[in-house]
Amino acid sequence: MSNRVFKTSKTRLSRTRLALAGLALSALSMGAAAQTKGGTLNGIVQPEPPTLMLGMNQQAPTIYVAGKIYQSLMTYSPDLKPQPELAKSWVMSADGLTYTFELEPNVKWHDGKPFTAEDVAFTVGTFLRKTHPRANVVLNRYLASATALSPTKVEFKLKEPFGPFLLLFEVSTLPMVPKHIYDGTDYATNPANQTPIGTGPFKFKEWKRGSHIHLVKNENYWKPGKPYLDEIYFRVIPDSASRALAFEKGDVQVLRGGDVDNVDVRRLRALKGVTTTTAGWESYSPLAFMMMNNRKAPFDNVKVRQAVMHAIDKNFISSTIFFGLAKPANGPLASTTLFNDPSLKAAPFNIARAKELVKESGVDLSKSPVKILSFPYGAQWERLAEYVKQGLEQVGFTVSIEPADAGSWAKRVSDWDFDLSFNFTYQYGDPALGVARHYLSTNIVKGSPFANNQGYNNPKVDALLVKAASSTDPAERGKLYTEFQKIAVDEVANGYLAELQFATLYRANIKNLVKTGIGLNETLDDAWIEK
Amino acid sequence: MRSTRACGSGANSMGGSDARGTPLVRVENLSIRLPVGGDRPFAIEGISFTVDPGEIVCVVGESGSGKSVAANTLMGLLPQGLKISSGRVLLGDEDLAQASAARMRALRGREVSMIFQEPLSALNPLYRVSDQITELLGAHGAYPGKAGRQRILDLFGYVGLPEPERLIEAYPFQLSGGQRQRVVIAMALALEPKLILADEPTTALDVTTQAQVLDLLRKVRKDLGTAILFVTHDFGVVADIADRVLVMEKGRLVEAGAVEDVLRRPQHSYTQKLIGAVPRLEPLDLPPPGDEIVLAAEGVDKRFGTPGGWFRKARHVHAVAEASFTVRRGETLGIIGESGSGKSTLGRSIVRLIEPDAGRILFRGRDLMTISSGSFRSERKHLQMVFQDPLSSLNPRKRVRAILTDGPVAHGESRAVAEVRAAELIRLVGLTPAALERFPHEFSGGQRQRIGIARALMMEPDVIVADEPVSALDVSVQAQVLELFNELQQRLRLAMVFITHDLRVAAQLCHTVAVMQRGRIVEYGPTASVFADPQHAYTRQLFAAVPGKAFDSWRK
Amino acid sequence: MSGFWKRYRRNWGAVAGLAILLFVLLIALFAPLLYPVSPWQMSAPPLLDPFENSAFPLGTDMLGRDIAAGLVHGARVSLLVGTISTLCAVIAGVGIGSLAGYFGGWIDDVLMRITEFFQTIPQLAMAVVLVAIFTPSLVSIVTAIALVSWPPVARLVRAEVLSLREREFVEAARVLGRPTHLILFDEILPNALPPVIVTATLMIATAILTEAALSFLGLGDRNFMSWGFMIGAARSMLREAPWLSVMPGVAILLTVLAINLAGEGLNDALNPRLRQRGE
Amino acid sequence: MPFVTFLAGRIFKALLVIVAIAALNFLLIRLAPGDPASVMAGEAGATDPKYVDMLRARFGLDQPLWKQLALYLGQIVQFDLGFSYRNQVPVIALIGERLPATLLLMASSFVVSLVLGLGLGMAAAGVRFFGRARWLDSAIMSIALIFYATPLFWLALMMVLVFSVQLDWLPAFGMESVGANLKGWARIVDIAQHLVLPTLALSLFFMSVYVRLARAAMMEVMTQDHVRTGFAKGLTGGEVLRRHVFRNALLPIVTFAGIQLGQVAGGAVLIETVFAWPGIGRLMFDALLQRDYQLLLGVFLVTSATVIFFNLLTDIAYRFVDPRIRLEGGAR
Repeated sequence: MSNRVFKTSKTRLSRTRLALAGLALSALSMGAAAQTKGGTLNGIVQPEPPTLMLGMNQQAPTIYVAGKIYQSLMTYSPDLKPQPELAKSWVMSADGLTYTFELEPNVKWHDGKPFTAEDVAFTVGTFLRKTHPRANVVLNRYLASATALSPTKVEFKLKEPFGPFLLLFEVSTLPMVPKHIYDGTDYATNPANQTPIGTGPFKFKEWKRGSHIHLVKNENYWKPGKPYLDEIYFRVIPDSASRALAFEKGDVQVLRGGDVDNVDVRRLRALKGVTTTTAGWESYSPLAFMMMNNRKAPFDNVKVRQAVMHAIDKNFISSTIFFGLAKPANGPLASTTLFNDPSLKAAPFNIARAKELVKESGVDLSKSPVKILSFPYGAQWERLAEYVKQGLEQVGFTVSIEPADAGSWAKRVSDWDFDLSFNFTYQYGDPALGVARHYLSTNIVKGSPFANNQGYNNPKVDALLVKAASSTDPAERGKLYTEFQKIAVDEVANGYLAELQFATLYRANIKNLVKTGIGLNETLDDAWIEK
Repeated sequence: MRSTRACGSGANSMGGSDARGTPLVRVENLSIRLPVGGDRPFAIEGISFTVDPGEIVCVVGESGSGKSVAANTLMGLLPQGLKISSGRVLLGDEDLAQASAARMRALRGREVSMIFQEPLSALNPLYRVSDQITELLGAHGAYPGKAGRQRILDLFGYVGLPEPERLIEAYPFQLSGGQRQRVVIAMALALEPKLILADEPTTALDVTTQAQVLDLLRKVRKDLGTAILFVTHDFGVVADIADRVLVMEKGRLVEAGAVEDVLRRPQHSYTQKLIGAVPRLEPLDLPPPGDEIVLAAEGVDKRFGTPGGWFRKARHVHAVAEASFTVRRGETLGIIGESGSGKSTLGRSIVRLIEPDAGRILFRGRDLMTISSGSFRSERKHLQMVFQDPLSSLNPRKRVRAILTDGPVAHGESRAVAEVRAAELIRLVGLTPAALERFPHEFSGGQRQRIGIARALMMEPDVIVADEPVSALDVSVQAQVLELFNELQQRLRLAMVFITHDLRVAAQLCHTVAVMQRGRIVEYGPTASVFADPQHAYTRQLFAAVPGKAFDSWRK
Repeated sequence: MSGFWKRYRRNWGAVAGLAILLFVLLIALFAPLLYPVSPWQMSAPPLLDPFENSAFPLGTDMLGRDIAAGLVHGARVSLLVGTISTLCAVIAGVGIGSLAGYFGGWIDDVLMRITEFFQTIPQLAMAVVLVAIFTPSLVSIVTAIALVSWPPVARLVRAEVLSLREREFVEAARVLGRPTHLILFDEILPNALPPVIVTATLMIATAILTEAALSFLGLGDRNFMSWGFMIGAARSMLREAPWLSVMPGVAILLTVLAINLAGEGLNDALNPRLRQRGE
Repeated sequence: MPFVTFLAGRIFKALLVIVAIAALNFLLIRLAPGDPASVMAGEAGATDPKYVDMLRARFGLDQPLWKQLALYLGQIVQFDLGFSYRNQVPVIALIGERLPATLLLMASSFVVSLVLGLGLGMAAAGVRFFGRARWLDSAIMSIALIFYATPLFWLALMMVLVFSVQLDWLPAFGMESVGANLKGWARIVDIAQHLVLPTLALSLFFMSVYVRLARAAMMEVMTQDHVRTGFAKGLTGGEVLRRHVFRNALLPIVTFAGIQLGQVAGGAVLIETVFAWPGIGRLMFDALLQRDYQLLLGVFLVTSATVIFFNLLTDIAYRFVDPRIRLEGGAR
């Protein structure tokens, strides 16, 4: 069977290649390097995003597609060092309160208007403060002003020092939006939201809802000779197995992490001519954890929470449930991010110890049945719920699973109406950006599923996190975060399960696809398809 | 083989008189086997007969006698599962039993055609009547093009359909029963076949329409010389139309002969029984009723209609118009009329199965229309009904015991007491107490009707309304049930309202009769005087249409 | 009754259907004895092939759960959801249909408008919405299936009652002065039941399919192993381990087929006249 | 009843039903936990509850329920289906984009199931009618029964497995080859290829219903007198079958055809999921999961309107097939 499949995909591919060759001939040769110009890249967007206006919506699929249209001032290397993008260079003042950016000249919006420091000042100082549900928290807290000093120079003043400020200029956090289109309008209903206008290498062409999104090359892109690709299609395929099949048959050439179930990744990566990488997620470093509602019995007892961590086998979760595309987590910070303490040890899988802890806690488990609120984002999360149920039952918990769709899950987690549920969140390169939100007692607020929903409250942790955020000294920050990690693991502030490794699968003839710490969310102006 | 007059040796063959030359049809020793599991091995067993050109031969018998099968054989249209097992069916010199399917198709409609019992179901409801005849013409390649339409117009004119130009465009459901049967006859005549098979062609029709159709068939025979094999259960019709009669019983031909011979001097005991059971048209001398008026209707009026909606107009039919009558203890009132005359509506209004719109119904002096529903229930107990269809009037899922006792129990009697009376009554109506344990489908039609009567009697009624209680029964059973009615009435001094379309039945049972036409009682009086000297034109028309008056004169 | 069985026996398909159905029923009844351990228990290495290990004759799924145990316990859910939802739908349908049919007039009008209303929304779509709204659980699934499947029963019963109401034995009961509720429940309804029973049988089959479809869309009760859930869960493994979805699929197919065959047999046996005409 | 009055009456009633459906669905959907604001916040990883409140206010979800309902019904009456919260596009545009795909799938599966179903059903009844080759009848009925009992989504999966994966005959999903930029005839062929599997998967169930229905109806008609009349006229068996049996058996088939057309719109959820068909069923399911109320209501409204429309069409078809209804306006 696999033989047969292989042959199939090969013939399909060669057909595509023929077509590409034709396109390449007609394109002007730039002479430089070995990069081939032209060609179509087919990817998948899953689920279909609500909009492509990146300043208004930052869901994963939106970022993926709109990351080709919009740009921010910087991008980040795999070790999370800022790299120039729309900003050529930047300077931080000694007190850590003023940042000045020198912008690329000659950048034009897709509608032909020039991109200037006014746009940056408007975007960061006005627009995103209103529309960005994650960045607005940071901006409103730390940003005093954003000013255009000249058409290519912009200055940010902070109210107090903020360590990870330079990590903010990633395209999904601070995407630049055109002032001349949005200034003074109702952002939500601006008609341009349907036809996004950015500075990126690809322009919006067409969106057939339920079918595909079509982007085409921006001929006036500010990086000369780029992009190499002519066009990109993002296809909408609601069923996971069908998405795997699409890749297998060569209809799409790139699979992003999460596009197909991990079981299919295992199969597809073994196909000939397929390249796999788990790189390109360093900025996000998604970490899966279990939220136990600290307000309610039995999880108000720290020993019960510790027992839970002994009752489940993180290795089994990583190897079987996530099919090897995960790594057991040792704490709240992913090992691919800054400040992770590698010496930290997670609780070992030990049912006997779990039972002991339950006994020590003095909690009568039969009086506190546990409901697992399932996490509605794919098969492996369902398996995870089933697995955790089994594990807890062996320790003596009474467990049932409550199914939920995305709406109910978000609602109930936001309203703290759960016993135990799962979640995974991006870390955004720095604990102050992606991690602290889950542990600060000031963030015990209803209304968002990505706050401190489990209700963890420790003043010492609060102090550590606040101090670390305001510091601009990496060494000091590292010490503070190490202490935080120890407490969070000891007290099971959350049940850390796994660092998810999202695998990018692509056909081997596609080059320069994953280059930075934001991977496929990158503009792809460097990517090209080999003849 | 039964010994009958005019039997050939060996087989019971009965031929027409040889004087008229070669017979058109010769059926010789025909047997048709029934599928395994039937109530007898043969549908038809060893019958032989002939039909001469231009002759009308009636096949008479009760239901299940095989008379229809005999007719269908001549068309080669036996129901699936039936096959000719022996014998010959000769049309001229050709044995239809051996004919190919194509040959049979060529004969059907051209040489032999057929008239069915139910003219509505015999016509395809989705096609215009003209299309259905055109189809027949087309199948035989006759009267192509415009000639076809002219032919149909001629035929419609011939069979007496009014306004042929208009009717030709009609769908079957737009025609009256009589018109439909004329259309069917017109279709049968379209290619002037030598033989027409008529399977109970008038049974579904009213008596006046029946008389017209019989006239038409006689005219066809006279004008066209067509032979007609006429299947019927009605000796009156036989007497009116037949040249010769074949009597069938359980698949066998028991008697045959010229109509007058057979009807005057039936030889076979079965024929004698059948003929004896036909009620006479002259009123019987009944014991006189009492004086007390038990039931009176005054000005009963009922309209049916579909109420108007937002987008359609209301429609009304005046079903009963100001009907009035009285019934005394021990008296039977016959309500006579054709279908649609409102007689059933009147009967149901009396027991308030239908709510009349106006008028009074006085039962033992109290107006049923104005008393409360509570006291009506206790009055209703004494006002009972016997229904037409003996099968549908008994709940198939209940044992007879429950059927009889449910009524009294509903009025507060104990089940045990009611059961004692049920055992008595079941004997009274001529069944054994064992019947109480059985279900309705285990009984014959006549027995079921006896159970229906017993059910009414369980309530110890003063009045019984009987709605066509014998019309669904074979003639011999009908006679027994009528006998039972007479006997019960005399014994229990019941007042009875007896609804019937059959003047002969009315003559046997009724002290007085009310004749209804289009919802109105047009004539009302003692049976003897109405029968002797009908006053109203419609009544006279009814009497004129009663078939078999010759038969009555032969029986005197 | 013996006549019923004799007629039923004539249809060999119906007999085969009944046999399969009884088999499934027995398995469902004795599931806790056959597989006392929960079907969710991960008791073996994941993805054992069928017939590879005699302790797990049908193999194991992606978490090492016994497929055979899943099938056996799934039979319980399928039959349970099928019968209970049908029962609810039949009770509702019979109630509404008989009231509408017997009383007619504005009662009939109102009830039939409601029925039409329910029929206007596509069935599966409505079931999906209802289950999603009340959060998936056996109760909400049964309720949703019952809610979308009663209208045909109501229409059938109404039609039967309408025709039976005009039958003379019902008129006879009225003339005898039997009270209305007895006329409806003692005289009319028993006679309307045979077609309802046949319809109900077929509805069980449809309900099983609907439950499976809901589970497939991720709207099943996650605390009970059901066949639809097994197919839904195995969907992502379609290429790696097709037997994971083939086996519960075949189980559904066979059960639904069996119920249909039995239903047809029941129809023939309950309506002997129809059968004869049909022949 | 004259046709125009009939039509006017029916359309008026239909409009009432649609408004009633809108109101009921509106209230029903509000029983679901969660709302579009919380779903969108959840998907966006929003940390700020104020943001959710802002969304809620923007969608008007902070108003009392009755006010929202009144507003919504007001919209509906003006044929305005509202604005999709999540997609930030008018609902009518979203539906308009997706409806053609569903209609295409619906039409093709309707035709296929009807043609196959009637053909096989007639064949089955026909061999009984002529009393030969009964095995054919049994074979057809068995096939029909098996497809009747097969879960739709499972059949679809198996068909993908066999025809796309193993044999590679047909595309497994989607409505057309994206990016191929096909024009004219080539595009039609391309879409047709994509249409085959979903159409088959959807048709086979309905086909089996038609087979059973057509056969039963024809067997019923065969016992009627006018069929005997047909033979008595000297027509051949085939002519009788065609003109008298089949035409009279059409009524129940027309009834079911109306039901099928109505139900396909909803039943397509499963097929559209498996085959990634960009239709309205999937749109509905996504809208449901995302609590995109206006969109969900809009889809419901459109599917209900479709059902009602096809009911109306059925009634007109009745009038066409059966003169008794056409000329008397009698009830069915």
